[in-house]
Amino acid sequence: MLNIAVSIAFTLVAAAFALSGWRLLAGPSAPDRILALDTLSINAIALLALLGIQQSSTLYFEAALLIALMGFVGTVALCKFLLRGDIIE
Amino acid sequence: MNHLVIAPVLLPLLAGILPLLPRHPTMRQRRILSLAATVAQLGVALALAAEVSDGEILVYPLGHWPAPFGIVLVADRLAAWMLVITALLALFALLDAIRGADTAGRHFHILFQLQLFGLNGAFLTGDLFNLFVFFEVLLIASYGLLLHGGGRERTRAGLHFVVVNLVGSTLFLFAVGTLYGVLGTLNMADLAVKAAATPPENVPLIRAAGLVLFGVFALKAALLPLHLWLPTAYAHASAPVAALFAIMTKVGAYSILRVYTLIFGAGAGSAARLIEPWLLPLALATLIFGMLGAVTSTHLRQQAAWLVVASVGSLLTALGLNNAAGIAAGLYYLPHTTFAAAALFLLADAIARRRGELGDRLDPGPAITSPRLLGGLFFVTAVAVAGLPPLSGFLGKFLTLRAALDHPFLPWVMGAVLAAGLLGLIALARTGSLLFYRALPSEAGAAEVWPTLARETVPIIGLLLLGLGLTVGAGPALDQTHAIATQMLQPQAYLQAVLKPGGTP
Amino acid sequence: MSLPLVVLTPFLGAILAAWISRQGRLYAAWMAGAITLLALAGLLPLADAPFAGQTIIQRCSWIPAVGVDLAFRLDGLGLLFALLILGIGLLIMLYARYYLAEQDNMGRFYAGLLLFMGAMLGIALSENIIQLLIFWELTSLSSFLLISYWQHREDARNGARMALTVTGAGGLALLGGFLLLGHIAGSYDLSVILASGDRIRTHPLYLPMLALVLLGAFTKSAQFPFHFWLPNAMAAPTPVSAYLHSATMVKAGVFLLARLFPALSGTPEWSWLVGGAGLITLLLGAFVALFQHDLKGLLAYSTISHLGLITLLFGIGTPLAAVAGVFHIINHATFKASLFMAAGIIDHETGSRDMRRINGLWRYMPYTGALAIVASAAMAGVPLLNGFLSKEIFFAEVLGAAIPLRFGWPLPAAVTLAGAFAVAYSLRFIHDVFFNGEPVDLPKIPHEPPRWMKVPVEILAALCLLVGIAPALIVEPILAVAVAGVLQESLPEHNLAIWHGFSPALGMSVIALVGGGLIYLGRKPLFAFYERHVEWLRVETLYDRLLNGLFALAGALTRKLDTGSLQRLLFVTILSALVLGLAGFISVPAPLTGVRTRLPVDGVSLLAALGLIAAAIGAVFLHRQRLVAVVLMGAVGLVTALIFIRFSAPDLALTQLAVEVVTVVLLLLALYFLPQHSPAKPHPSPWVSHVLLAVAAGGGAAALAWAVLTRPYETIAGYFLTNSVPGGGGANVVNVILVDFRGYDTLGEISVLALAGLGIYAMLDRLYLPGPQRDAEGRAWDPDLHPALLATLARLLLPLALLMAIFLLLRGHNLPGGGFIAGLVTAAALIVQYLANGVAWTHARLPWNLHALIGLGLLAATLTGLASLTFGYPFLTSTFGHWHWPVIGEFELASAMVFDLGVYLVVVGATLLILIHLGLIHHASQPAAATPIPDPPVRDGGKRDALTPNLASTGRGEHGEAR
Amino acid sequence: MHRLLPHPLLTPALAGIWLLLVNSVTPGQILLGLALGWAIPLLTLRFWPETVRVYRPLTLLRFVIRVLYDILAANLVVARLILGRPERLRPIFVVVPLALKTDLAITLLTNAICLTPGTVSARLTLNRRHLLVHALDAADPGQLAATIKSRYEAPLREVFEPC
Amino acid sequence: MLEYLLSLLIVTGAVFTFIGALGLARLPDFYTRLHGPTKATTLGVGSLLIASALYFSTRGAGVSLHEALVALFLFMTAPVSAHLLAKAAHHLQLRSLAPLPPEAGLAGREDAPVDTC
Amino acid sequence: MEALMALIIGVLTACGVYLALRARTFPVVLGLTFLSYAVNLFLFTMGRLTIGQPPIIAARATGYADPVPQALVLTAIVISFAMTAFVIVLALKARADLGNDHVDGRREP
Ligand code: NA
Ligand code: NA
Repeated sequence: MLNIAVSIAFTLVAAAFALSGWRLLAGPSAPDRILALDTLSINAIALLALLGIQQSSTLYFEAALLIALMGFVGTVALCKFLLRGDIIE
Repeated sequence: MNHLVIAPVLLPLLAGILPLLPRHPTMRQRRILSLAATVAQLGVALALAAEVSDGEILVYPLGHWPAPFGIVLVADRLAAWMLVITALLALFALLDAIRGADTAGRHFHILFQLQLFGLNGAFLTGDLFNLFVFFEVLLIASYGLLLHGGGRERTRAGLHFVVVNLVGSTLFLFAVGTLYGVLGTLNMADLAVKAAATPPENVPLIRAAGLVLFGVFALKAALLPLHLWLPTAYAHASAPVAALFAIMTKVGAYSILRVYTLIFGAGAGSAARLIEPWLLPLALATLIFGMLGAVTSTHLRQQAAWLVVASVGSLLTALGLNNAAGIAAGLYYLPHTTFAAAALFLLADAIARRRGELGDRLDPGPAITSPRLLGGLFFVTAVAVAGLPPLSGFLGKFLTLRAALDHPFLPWVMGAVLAAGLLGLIALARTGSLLFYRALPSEAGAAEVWPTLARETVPIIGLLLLGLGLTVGAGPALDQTHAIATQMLQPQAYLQAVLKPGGTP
Repeated sequence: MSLPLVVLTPFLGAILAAWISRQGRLYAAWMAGAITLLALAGLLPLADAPFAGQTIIQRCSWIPAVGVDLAFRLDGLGLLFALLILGIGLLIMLYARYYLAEQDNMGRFYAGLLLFMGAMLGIALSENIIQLLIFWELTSLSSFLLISYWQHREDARNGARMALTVTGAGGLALLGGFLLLGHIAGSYDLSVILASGDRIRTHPLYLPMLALVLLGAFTKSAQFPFHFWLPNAMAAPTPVSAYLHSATMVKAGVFLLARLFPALSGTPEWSWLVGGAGLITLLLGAFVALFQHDLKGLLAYSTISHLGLITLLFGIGTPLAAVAGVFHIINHATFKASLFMAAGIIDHETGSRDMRRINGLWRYMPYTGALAIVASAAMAGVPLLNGFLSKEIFFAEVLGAAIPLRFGWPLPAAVTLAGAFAVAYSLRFIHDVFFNGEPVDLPKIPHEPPRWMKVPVEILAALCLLVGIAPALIVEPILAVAVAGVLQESLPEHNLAIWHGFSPALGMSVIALVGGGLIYLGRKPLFAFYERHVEWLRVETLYDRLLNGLFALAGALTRKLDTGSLQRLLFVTILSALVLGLAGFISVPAPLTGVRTRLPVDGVSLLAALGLIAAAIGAVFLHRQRLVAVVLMGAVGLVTALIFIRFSAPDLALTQLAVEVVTVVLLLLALYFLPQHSPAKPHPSPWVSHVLLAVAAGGGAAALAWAVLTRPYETIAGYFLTNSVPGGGGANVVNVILVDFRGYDTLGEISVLALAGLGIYAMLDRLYLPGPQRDAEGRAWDPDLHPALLATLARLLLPLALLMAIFLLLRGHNLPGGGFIAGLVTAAALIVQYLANGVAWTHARLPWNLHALIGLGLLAATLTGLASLTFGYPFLTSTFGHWHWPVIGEFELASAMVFDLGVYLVVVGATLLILIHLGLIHHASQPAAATPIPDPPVRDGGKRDALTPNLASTGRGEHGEAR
Repeated sequence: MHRLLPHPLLTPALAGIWLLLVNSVTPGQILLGLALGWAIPLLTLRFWPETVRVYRPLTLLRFVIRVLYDILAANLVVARLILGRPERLRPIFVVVPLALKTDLAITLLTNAICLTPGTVSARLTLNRRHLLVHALDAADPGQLAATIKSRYEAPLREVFEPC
Repeated sequence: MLEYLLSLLIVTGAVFTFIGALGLARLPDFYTRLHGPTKATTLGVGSLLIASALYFSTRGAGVSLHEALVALFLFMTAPVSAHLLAKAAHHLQLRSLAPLPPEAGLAGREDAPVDTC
Repeated sequence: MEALMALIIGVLTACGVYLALRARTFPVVLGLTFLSYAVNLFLFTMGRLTIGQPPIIAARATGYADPVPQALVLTAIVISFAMTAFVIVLALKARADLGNDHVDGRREP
């Protein structure tokens, strides 16, 4: 039961991955790509949560936390670049 | 457990750290610290050399973990020899630097000491991946030193130097990775043991890895055709840095000697004598091309750099003969060429500074101040670099050729070495005649204040005196290098010492 | 005095002379004379040994391992040469003291002269041939210094370089020859070599060895075709020419032939090579000498000719020929030295050396004239003079040799012709200079030179006469000893007498004398002929062509190889690695794929992999839009982290994530100052070959990975897994390896990071690089410097991130985490502060000095390692313990954690140091940080520009190449 | 007092978060968490000079719950929109005039707007007086602005700026 | 029972994650696409994390709530990211289906005095 | 899975090499970054591929991945990060000193 749910979830998240990846490559605008990257990292967090349940291992928690933090930093830096060019001024 | 083994690594490390701590020291304090640390390194190196002179191999298990699991430092004759040479070179390079070159940019002495940290670490380590790490240490320190002082040409040279070395490091990792993936270990002695017992289906992999690794070392050593990075880099470094860099190519040569006598040595079964078909021909080509570069150089520093390339050729020719006599000859030639090249770089700077905007360009220019002293020094340096009698360069040449007498390549070796000697003679005669004879009369004949002149020339004279010492003391020096060579060619003792049953803890 | 000291004396004297000349220019001359006398005094006491038929050998050990010792040898030959060197040297020094002008630097001259004298003595007195070679090369070097004495003259510089190049090349060949010779004979000692002649002559390496040795001898003794350097060396001061280029240095070559005579001679190769070269040189020199208008030029070619004569004698190889050879060495030294000095006097007094202008000097300087006549008569081989005697034996030996060599008459005819030409140019030297009408506009009115300047000439001229008249009395003893030294056996039957009755040799002499007179009489047509065909005899033009060719070739090759292009450099590097790897792989046949069981591919992994590949390739295709490339790189990094997670490497994943974001920030910081786009057609770059190389490299890497991944292996990993907890006190084996098992690696690694920070700090020091005022599309930047939301969130984020960092740091030893990751998390949190509030605001609030932070981190790590030394354990030995405190409960402390703390500090310090100073570039480059402008109207670029006119101008230049 | 506890709310919050991080509740961890919760704010004080005052904690709680509920509801709505026909969408921009002054309050407002699917705050004017909001699908701009002000802004004013 | 709840949460989370990405992929302009990921974040990852927390808390090894931390992080950061992205898009004047408010509408009110309380 | 990893490493290497051979500093930096990704993955895979067995000692662990390559990669990542940072800044310095971003400082044609 749980396994079925998990495998369904995996498929869905993988599909989400693919869609975001497509947007990443297709663009067209820079914000589009940045948004896609941001979404990718969120999907990655979902993936990790699923992996944790599937392997009943808590070792993926820090990774998820770090993706959340670093994904944010990256997005902010990229946006700031578009807005100001000089990202730390 | 002999803690002397770790000292050559810790001394420069601490000397590099201290100036960083709060309440920044003055430049004077930095210089004193740096100088003291370098002198101490020389002392330690000599002590270590004395310790291992009887053929004993000191093994230092870091973290008290036995080989092959932990990293071990191994001090044998070769390591000690390299340490002594490095310390001596560093001392004179530093003596030149503290005249003011060290104020041209930030953190000179930290970079300098950590460069020594990297060099000494590389010479002492018995672990292949650790060798990579210390390569990186000495490389990034050298990047900083190369760019020290800044300037257009220096930046461009630095960019090329850095990028090509990053690629080199990547290749190093590919090679080390493959070796681990096949042999499952990193300790060089253990690698040797495992390599000798490789099942046939894995032999191609370690041979490939071994040859890629050779490519990496060849890049560091500036062996043809991987020498192209050197001339610009060395020609544009500041004088003391270029002088110190005289040892950098030798690190590559050292690694080749170490790895291909130990891991891929005669005892390595189907992986044995891996680089024999490559090393000697390439070395001879490097020798000739380096000299041709020196002949066609338009600037003195550039010429010095090409002469370094040529000297790499000579050195690796000797090592490439792959017999005791050849290795001994190479190891005798190594300090000579290191000191001579360093002296030439320092001298080139001293001359360039006296020729106004003409700098070190090889065109007739105004007569320089104190021409007698500098001219005399140039003459001696040129004799040393060109390998003319009576200085050690000639002996190195003689020993190399002597070692080649029974080698099938004898005609090639003799032809190349003698032709290179002639080319060097032509190049340096031209340079000397241009710089000192074709000088146009100039009014700037102001006699220079003696103390400054002395402080400027003492490092050069010191380096030349080291060469003279190698000449006078050629007997003992050659005995020493011969002892090293025999130790290299019988790695059993090394393996025993490192992998002794029931290691430390 | 011992032989080494005799040789050493002049070298020390050189230093003394150079030094003393500061006190007064003449002191150098006296000092040099004194030194020479001292050496002579040291030598003479040893002289009776050779006369008693013994050879003195004195050696001190130098490089015993290769049989090279400092070994000196005094036998007849050595003694003769040593006496020539010192005796004539003494005369030259006396002469030069008057010859040199006021402005000439005496110290340098005499120092050079003494240097040369020492080197020459070394050659004469060496027992070890390697040592001999060293002195041999020293003569080349010192002659370079002496020829270029008048450095301001171009002919002096070029002559010196030419001499050095030719004789230096010969020296190198000689090195090769001596190596082979020593190899064949089994020793570098002359006594052994001279004793093992048969073994040498029959050895397979004999011919190459002989060729190399002869190359050395011929270049030094100016034998055809290497003779051309000698006339060019005449730019040297005349005393130098007299000493080096007539009496001593050029004799070193023939000395070598004499020295090795017993070991090498007596084979057809020897006769052909030595005799042939000698004969050609003899003829050529004699012929060309006649047509020289320069006094010294004539003497130079005559010297060449006489050297050829001596060489030919040794080539003939009979003992008696050797006698004649040695005898002629002595004679030539005497008359040629005196002739050179006479020429020098003439030059000195008339200010010219051109025989077309110098005429009828007899009226001005009859005494000098008389001396010159005697000397040149000796040169011509006129009876009652020494030259005649040696020539007689020479003619006789040629006649004797002609039969076994099956020459018949041509050989005697040739040497007679040479003799005739010798007579002719001797006649010219006298007639053309001292008679033949009036001088043609000479710079000054000539008169006799100062008294002491003539003394050396007188002495030598007297010797010519004495030897010529009473040879048995004057020269016989020393000649006998010398020849004994050459032959290493008792002297052959010979008889030095003026009159042997009517012999064919006498006939040849007469023919030569008469013929010479006739040639000189009919010289006019000969001169015309010579002028027309001068070129093909001038070998130096060929030499110049060779040298220029060499320079051209060297330049071409070097430029071809070293284009100074980074792309070329990388291409060669990667290609070499590929070639080496491939060569290694195919050298032994084995399948690419191994037998290890493989993992099945699952959908998610496949998808992620495809995503990564797509992103990577996309980055390549879109790399001209640099920001897009950065975003795609970020995606690649993210998937890489997922791969690490997938394959059980949580620590790697964490590190990868953190590093990748910081890298992105760095790239963006840099991108601000760089063009936003790569130009569509940067330079004509061979992109096809680049693609091929890239594909090959990728293929290689993939194949290697595949080959290893599919093979089973044994590893040391087990040890770490079992010892991690009991030995290292940590459950996270990777972390324990990093801080304990291989903590030394980590120490190096953080040093690299620290060095990167410091290096970058040094690099950015005083770097001025103003950033663009508008983006690539020319749009002004958004006026909102620090978005309010971001600023607020940043405040909240920092404490959270610090907490997280501490968490990762503390648990790293047992669970994923560790100092490096914690450090990057901290750095990231602070980066957010920079992003939100700017560098000035944040920097002002940063509590620590970053350099100190790096230093403390490194120190912490190092001291943790050092602590173990105090307990007698090696560097970096770790320790740990479990404590149980009330309330708090069980917890562990490991020294490795302190080490990890050091790592943490270095990471934070270095990362921030880099970022801050990157951020500060713009700050420093920009006088006033852009002040917030009121929100501009949206969708109206024109108005935006209108709002920012002051920035518009600076923007263009910055992006000149971006558009 | 203020110098020792610059952010009184932050200390317990951090302590709690610490327990979440270590994922266990032992006396030792609690003490450690409190210690960190006390030390970190002091360490980062200079980065967060302003003090936060919550006048009506209960209202804040109610606000949070309301937002969470809206998120839930809006998610379903937007899900339908995404799965449905894109050309049917009626995206609009609306300018919402702000009464809030403090950065924290404004931030919470914009966050609430962004978190609830279907609306994104696109821009805050430099003088913090107007917020440009983009809605995925809305019939009447005025009504949307009104909802935002009443549903989110008002409670936030009560919590942080009661005057 | 618990397993059903878990499965439900997991699938819901995955579904919303997917829908978010779908929105990103198929919605017509940047501003509309921007709305997609917000739900991927909120409900999608939210429910997945709740599921995870529930799962591990019921595994015996004590309550596991640290997933809440990830959620907290996301709920704090995601809106700011979205806001900045929108701001950037607005700055770059990306094509938008929604008509932007008239210039005067936004810029006109800029200079009004800021009344303090 | 092994094939997939080999493919990834190959592609990353190829992309890295190609970009590193460009004439502008920025793509070169990107290329070097890709190369470091590639070599890090390569080094990592030298411990072979293992799923769900992180090298963290635990009671109920069925087995462990080879920790050594992981440690090596960690070191390698840090070093390549330092090097990348350095070369990035060096590219800026080159831009400032040489006036353009060509790797040889050549001006535009
Ligand atoms: Na050299
Ligand atoms: Na330990």
